[in-house]
Amino acid sequence: MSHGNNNLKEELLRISGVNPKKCMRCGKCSATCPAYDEMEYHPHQFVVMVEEGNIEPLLNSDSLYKCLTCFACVERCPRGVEPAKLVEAVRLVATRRQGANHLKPDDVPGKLDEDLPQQAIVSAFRKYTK
Amino acid sequence: MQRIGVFVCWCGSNIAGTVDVQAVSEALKLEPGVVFSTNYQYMCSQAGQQIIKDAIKEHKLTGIVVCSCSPRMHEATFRKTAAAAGLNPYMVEIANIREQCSWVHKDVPTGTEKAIILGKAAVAKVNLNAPLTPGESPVTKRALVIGGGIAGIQTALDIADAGFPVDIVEKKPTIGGKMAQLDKTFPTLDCAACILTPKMVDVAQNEKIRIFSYSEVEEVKGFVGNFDVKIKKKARYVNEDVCTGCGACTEKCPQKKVPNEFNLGMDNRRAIYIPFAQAVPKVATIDPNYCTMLKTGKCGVCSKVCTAGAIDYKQQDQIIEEKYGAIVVATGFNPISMDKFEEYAYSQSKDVITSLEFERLTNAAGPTAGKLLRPSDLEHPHTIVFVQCVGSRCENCAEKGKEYCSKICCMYTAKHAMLVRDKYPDTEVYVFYIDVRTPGKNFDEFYRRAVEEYGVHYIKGMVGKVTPEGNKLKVQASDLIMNKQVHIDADLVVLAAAIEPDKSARPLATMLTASMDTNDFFTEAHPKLRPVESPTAGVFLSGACQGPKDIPETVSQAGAAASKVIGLLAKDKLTGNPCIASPNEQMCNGCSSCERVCPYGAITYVDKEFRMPDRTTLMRRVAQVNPAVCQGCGACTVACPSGAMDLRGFASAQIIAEVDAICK
Amino acid sequence: MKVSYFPGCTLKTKAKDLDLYARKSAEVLGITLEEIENWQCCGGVFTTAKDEVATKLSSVRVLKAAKDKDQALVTVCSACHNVVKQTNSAMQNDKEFADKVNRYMGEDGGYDGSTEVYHFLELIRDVVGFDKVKEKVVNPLNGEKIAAYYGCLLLRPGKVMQMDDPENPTIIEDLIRALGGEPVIYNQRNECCGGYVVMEDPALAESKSKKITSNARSFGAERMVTACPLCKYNLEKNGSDLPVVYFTELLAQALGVKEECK
Amino acid sequence: MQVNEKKPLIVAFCCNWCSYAGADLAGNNRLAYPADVKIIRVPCSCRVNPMFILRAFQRGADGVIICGCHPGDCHYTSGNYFTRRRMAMLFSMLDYLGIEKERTRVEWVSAAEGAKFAATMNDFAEKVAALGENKRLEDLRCKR
Repeated sequence: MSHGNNNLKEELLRISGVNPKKCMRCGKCSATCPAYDEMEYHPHQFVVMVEEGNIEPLLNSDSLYKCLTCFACVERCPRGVEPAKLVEAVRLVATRRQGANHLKPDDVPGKLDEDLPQQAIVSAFRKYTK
Repeated sequence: MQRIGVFVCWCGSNIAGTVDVQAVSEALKLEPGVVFSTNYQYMCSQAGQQIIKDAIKEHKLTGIVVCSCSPRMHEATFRKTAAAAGLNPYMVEIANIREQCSWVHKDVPTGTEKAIILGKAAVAKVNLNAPLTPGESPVTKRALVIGGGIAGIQTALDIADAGFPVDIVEKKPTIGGKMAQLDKTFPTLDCAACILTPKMVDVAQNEKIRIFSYSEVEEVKGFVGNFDVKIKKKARYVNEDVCTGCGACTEKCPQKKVPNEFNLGMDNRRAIYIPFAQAVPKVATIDPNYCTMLKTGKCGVCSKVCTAGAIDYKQQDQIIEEKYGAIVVATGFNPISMDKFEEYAYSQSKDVITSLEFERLTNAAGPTAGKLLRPSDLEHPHTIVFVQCVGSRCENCAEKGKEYCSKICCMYTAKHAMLVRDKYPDTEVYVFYIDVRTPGKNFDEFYRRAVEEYGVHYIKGMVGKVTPEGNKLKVQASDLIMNKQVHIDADLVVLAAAIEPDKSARPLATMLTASMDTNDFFTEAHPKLRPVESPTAGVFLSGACQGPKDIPETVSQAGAAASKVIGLLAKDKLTGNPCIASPNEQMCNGCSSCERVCPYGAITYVDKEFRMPDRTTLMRRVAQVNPAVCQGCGACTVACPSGAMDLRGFASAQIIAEVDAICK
Repeated sequence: MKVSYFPGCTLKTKAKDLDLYARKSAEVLGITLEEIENWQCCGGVFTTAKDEVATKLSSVRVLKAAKDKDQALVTVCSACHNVVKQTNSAMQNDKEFADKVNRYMGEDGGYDGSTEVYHFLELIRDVVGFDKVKEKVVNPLNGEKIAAYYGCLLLRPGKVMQMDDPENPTIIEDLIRALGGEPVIYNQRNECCGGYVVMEDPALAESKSKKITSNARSFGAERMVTACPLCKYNLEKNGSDLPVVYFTELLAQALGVKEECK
Repeated sequence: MQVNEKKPLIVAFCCNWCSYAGADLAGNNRLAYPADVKIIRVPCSCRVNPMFILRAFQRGADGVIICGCHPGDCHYTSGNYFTRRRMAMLFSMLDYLGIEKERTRVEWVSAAEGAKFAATMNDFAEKVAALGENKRLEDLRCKR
């Protein structure tokens, strides 16, 4: 059953290089995810929903910005599905839309403290901005 | 000139769906030598075979081509058909137009075109076939069983029961295998020892059975009916015939800190030991890695306490040579190492254990005398988490885990969970599963009882991380039904480790030239129709060495393997394979090239007298092939510089005719 | 031995210690770190998107600079190491990506992924050897209980990083042992501290960091070491009651060159 | 690139114990590969005389592939080792004669590797097709 947006799905699979069909629905990605409780959609749901083409809810979800990119799900997935890459692809598709930058330069000064390494700012821009 | 008949099979729609069988039989009718060509729905059926028999008689056929499924499937069938009609069975060739044509190609024109070409190649080959008569070889009426677990035990008992002598080679000091380590068995909850140990005693007492324990197969030569095997009996430094198994030595040995492998290292044994009370043979063994006497020459306590005088520090490995007619592989399995699954903290906490370790923890003869206590502090655990599929069903099999389902874990985990709840109702038991697989008699009922009657919490989802903290194991897992991440503070975590073939299986397979799959399970001669035979004649498979199996399946396969062995040993003579090498003595110049490449030593040289054109005679050295030893690989035919050596049934001229037919 | 060295931007500002201690210790261990000229920021994150090329170019230039000198490339910061190593692996294994990159590289010439990338820890383990480090120790750590914090970037994805067993690493523990300390093995040492979301979601970062420090403390750690400025900041900011230092500081301390760095 | 419409002609020699069974398994699993591949069954890959391969090229074959058991797994213990050495020699000679390296191949396919068999044949057929027709050794006298 594939009822969703197939163009978008193809794009996500191309960007991420992930094959969601390999997933056997064991949930280990979500079991291992340190940001699980913050997420509306969990890593295993990203895999299933992308496979079904049910992608809009993901694009509009805050879950995209809760993923820590820690790769625990990639490391521990028994089927080599690499959910984090899929999350990243969805996030990119979202931020690449015009005016959809998640982090605005004007927001940055308010978030700084004296000790914050600039690495945090650089990576936040890389992750949340296009 | 041959008179060839061509028989094209439809195989229902299997072939006829993609190949125009009528066109094939018509096209092949035009080939040289073909005098008759037809097609029929099922050539292998009685009616189909009758068509072949009738045609052989009616058209005085000297050779036939059957265009059908793989020769691996029905070559033997059609050879018998030919023989029944008075035609030499080796005048039959099969064109494989099913597995290698209709099943792999999609459209009819392509399939038909290829089927015709394959048929032409077969016709070209038959044109050059010659009748062959197989030689005969005697059968040594003794069987070898490699592995002394429940599979090997059952096979040996069944063979011995039919009156044939059997030897069991077991690398451990005792037979019994994994089953001896189990506590209860699913789904009946029989005590494993209560049903296994009587069988072990039967083996020990059976006059037809010899046990070579603490021994390994070193070398296998020969072929079906005539295997020559070298068995290495490792030095156990105890005279088996004298030792009474009293155990005095094992109590007095001062070296107490040897990890006890029978209890998976959860307690210690002495350097001289009897693995468990019901061991067969019940004799002591000295572990040379720990024995002070063997390492430093100082101690000798066991020798002093042994009233039978059985200790022999000078004992050497011994090689036993024996002939066998049949070999049964029953090398079994092991749980995989948990090294690559450190997210479960196996090496970081004593309270994370494998299921086999759990068996020992609940076994009355185990390290805790059957009381369920956690290994770290010997406290009673109140919360236990079972994790299924650890290392099973993994994608990248080489690095981490196995691709297959280990089959037995769902059921033994249900058993463990149920037994815990039964004995210790104050304990909460969680089982994390991906799927619960219960396809066996009374299996699903058993699993449901665990849930419904015993209140085991089954949660669909995997455990992602186990973190030891304080005296708790923090388990982080997902509950896919609730769409929640769950956190459980557990006292004990039990990992259902995947199982894999024993490591000794791979070198053994090489010795036996028996094939293995990519997971090192032995492959069977046919996955459905010959499940207990290996593709190598005379080698049979029993138990988990062929694939994951539970005890009832293992026992039934063991019996089946035994019946195949009995069928073989009941024969006085075996008909050999007539497709063997044969030299043209006129062309042979005795150069020994063929002898050097023959893996079987089947080629020898004789001096033979030849008549020359000028009526003189000349003595020449020429090759001779021993038909009972040659297996027909053909290595010699290519090595022969003068082209004197040829292979019957696969002659150079025949293969070239096939090449020509294909390349037209 | 001379190697190319990529410090990365944070090591020039907030994490000067990490850099200085590394350079001094390297000298003692017989390694010269030659800083790459005109290096640029690695980008902070390796995006796994196959169509992101431009963001990875600065790393490719660094790799190429090392290659031009025929030297191995060494990094100290976990984040830089992760980005550079993943980029290098993509250059080796993803031909389509490599072709695109090399078209961008223009007159700089192409790069084939052949530079060897070491984290400073790997250099110590594989080139120097922990035995040799042990010989050079003048101020042993006297059995101090030290918890190594790996975080995610050093180890994952394990297939690419290939530094150590991603679930049960030993490299920092082995270093601690060589320096005379007693490593504390705790299970959260390879879990994420939430560093990347420290601006986005400080609360999440805090809860992750607390989990790690509390786990380390429960195993009796007296100090924590890390290789990542972001992890250090995050653990400290979120109230770790254990001091957090860079592994290079530990190294410099044991090798007796810590004071020279001040 | 390929303009030649003629289908390539590929002869595959498969040992009876591993690769032929692997091909059967590919069939059982319905794993498609081009019909250009025609299999000749031999008891062991070591039965393949270099002469057979030359003959195939003479007769207009565009590619020849020899499949046997994996090294160490030969049903006859050591046959595939002979194959490996013999074919290395033959292929380098063929290369010298101008038969491109891609037209010849030795591949180990076990009885369990139906998927590998199909994948190998697809890959080999594709590479051979890309090279176009093989005229180098073709003996026109053999043409009908």
